[in-house]
Amino acid sequence: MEENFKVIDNYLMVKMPEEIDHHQSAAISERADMFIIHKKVNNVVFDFEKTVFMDSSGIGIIMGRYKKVRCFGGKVFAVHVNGAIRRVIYLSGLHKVMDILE
Amino acid sequence: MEENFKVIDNYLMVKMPEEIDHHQSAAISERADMFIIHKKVNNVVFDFEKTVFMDSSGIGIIMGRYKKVRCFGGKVFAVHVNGAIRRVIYLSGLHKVMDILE
Amino acid sequence: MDREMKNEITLEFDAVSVNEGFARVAVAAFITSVNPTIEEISDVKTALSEAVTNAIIHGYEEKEGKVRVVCLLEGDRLTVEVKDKGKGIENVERAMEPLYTTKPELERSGMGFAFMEAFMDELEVESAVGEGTTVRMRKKLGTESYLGDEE
Amino acid sequence: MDREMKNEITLEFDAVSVNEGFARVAVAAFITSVNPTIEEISDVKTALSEAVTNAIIHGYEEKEGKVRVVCLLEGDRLTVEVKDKGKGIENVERAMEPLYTTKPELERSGMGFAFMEAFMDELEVESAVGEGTTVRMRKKLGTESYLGDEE
Ligand SMILES: Nc1ncnc2c1ncn2[C@@H]1O[C@H](COP(=O)(O)OP(=O)(O)O)[C@@H](O)[C@H]1O
Ligand SMILES: Nc1ncnc2c1ncn2[C@@H]1O[C@H](COP(=O)(O)OP(=O)(O)O)[C@@H](O)[C@H]1O
Repeated sequence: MEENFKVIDNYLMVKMPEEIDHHQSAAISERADMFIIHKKVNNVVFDFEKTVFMDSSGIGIIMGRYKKVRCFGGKVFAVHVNGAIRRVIYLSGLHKVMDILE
Repeated sequence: MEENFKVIDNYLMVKMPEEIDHHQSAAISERADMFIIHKKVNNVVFDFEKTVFMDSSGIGIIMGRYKKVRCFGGKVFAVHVNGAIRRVIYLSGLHKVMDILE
Repeated sequence: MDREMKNEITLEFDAVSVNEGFARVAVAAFITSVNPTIEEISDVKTALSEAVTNAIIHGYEEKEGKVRVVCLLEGDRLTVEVKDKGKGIENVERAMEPLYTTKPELERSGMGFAFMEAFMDELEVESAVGEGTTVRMRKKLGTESYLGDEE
Repeated sequence: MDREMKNEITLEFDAVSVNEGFARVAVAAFITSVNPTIEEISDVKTALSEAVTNAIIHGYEEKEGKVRVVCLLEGDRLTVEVKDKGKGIENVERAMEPLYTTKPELERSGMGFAFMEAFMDELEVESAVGEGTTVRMRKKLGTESYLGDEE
């Protein structure tokens, strides 16, 4: 799991798994928070390149991190957002708090 | 299904499906027999290039065609035989009646 | 397959999160016989995942229990029923409101029922406190095949 | 996953051949949690396919009926039970002989039980005429992981 987290300057890059559901979501959130708190990163970039499935557990991961970083003026980004993931993001309204980079 | 059967000279080439089980086996056998009887082919070549799964229903297809063509001195061949298919063929003893071309 | 052919499967499994993925794959495999579009498969998987996750974390609150999924295909019409014998829901109407969740501490977004509604054609929820919850969803599959069909 | 964790799933489905593929995919998805080798997955799928096909063509003779598959993982030890309430087997010992088949007209090879024995570690068959048949198979999975394990 460690290799899916990387800090670049002030940004935490999170490589999201193939399937994002409740089974893995708590582990991803905890790991990300460790970096946010101990490495003092301000921004989080979620990379969906490998992801083929995401249910509302993914919304929880993203919203949770957003709430953590915005207190220090941080932001949340998404990259490599494909069809199925895009629908889930727009349906939930997440695109209003997150920058989606094409 | 039609595109999976092709006659070249005296040989019927049968492209086997991805999964060979009881669900499809009768249809494959019937179709092959139509060619054997009406186009008077003597030999049958089973091509396992696409095949990732075969249970004992596949043995039935091959043995059945073998019994039909051997009366006229015909033969049965297998090409593109990969790991899982090879095990099923050897375990059943089919390699004794069929030429496996590497 | 015969257009009006009926086919039914039942899955019953332990209420543990590792089985969420299993249930999605099983139901996706079941519906392939009617040639759904990739988007439809994704819709069904998402809705199912929401209902199964709810049974595990809300119904049984991650304690022991069995989740039952019944899938029925009547021609290209799919019905999926997800049932638990967990704690039940006091106020179903309120529970179905978007963003409503009783487990914010688990980072639940309250979007589960909203997703089931969005990704399926119909959604019904029956629940009784102390007895459990049944979610029933319906969807017509393979809608793209209309063009080439003679019906 | 905990090495000695238990996890059980049950599939119940209509005895029609289109469900043979569904059952294989579902059971393969269930066992992935213990990281089986590709060969082990293939072994389990083949053995399961034989047992499910037998229930459909011999047990129910392609008439209506339900097939039940119960899979239990205890750590990396898999038990698969395939049950039908069909016609049953008069002489189980003879039925299990390689090449013995009562349906040569369907091009059955009589290799079904032989394959189940070859691809799984253990095989038990219980049957009663007029009541049905239960096939129980066991296999230890992920045997390759021993090397890297500290047990
Ligand atoms: N199977 C269930 N058993 C008990 N309560 C449930 C069940 N499903 C949903 N609920 C209740 O309905 C609420 C809303 O559900 P949902 O829209 O899926 O959002 P979330 O799962 O994110 O909380 C849950 O927080 C829970 O209180
Ligand atoms: N579930 C079952 N119900 C009734 N009879 C069965 C069942 N499974 C197997 N048999 C009997 O045992 C015989 C041998 O089975 P098997 O070794 O699988 O070969 P095959 O399926 O090719 O006939 C079958 O031909 C059938 O008579």
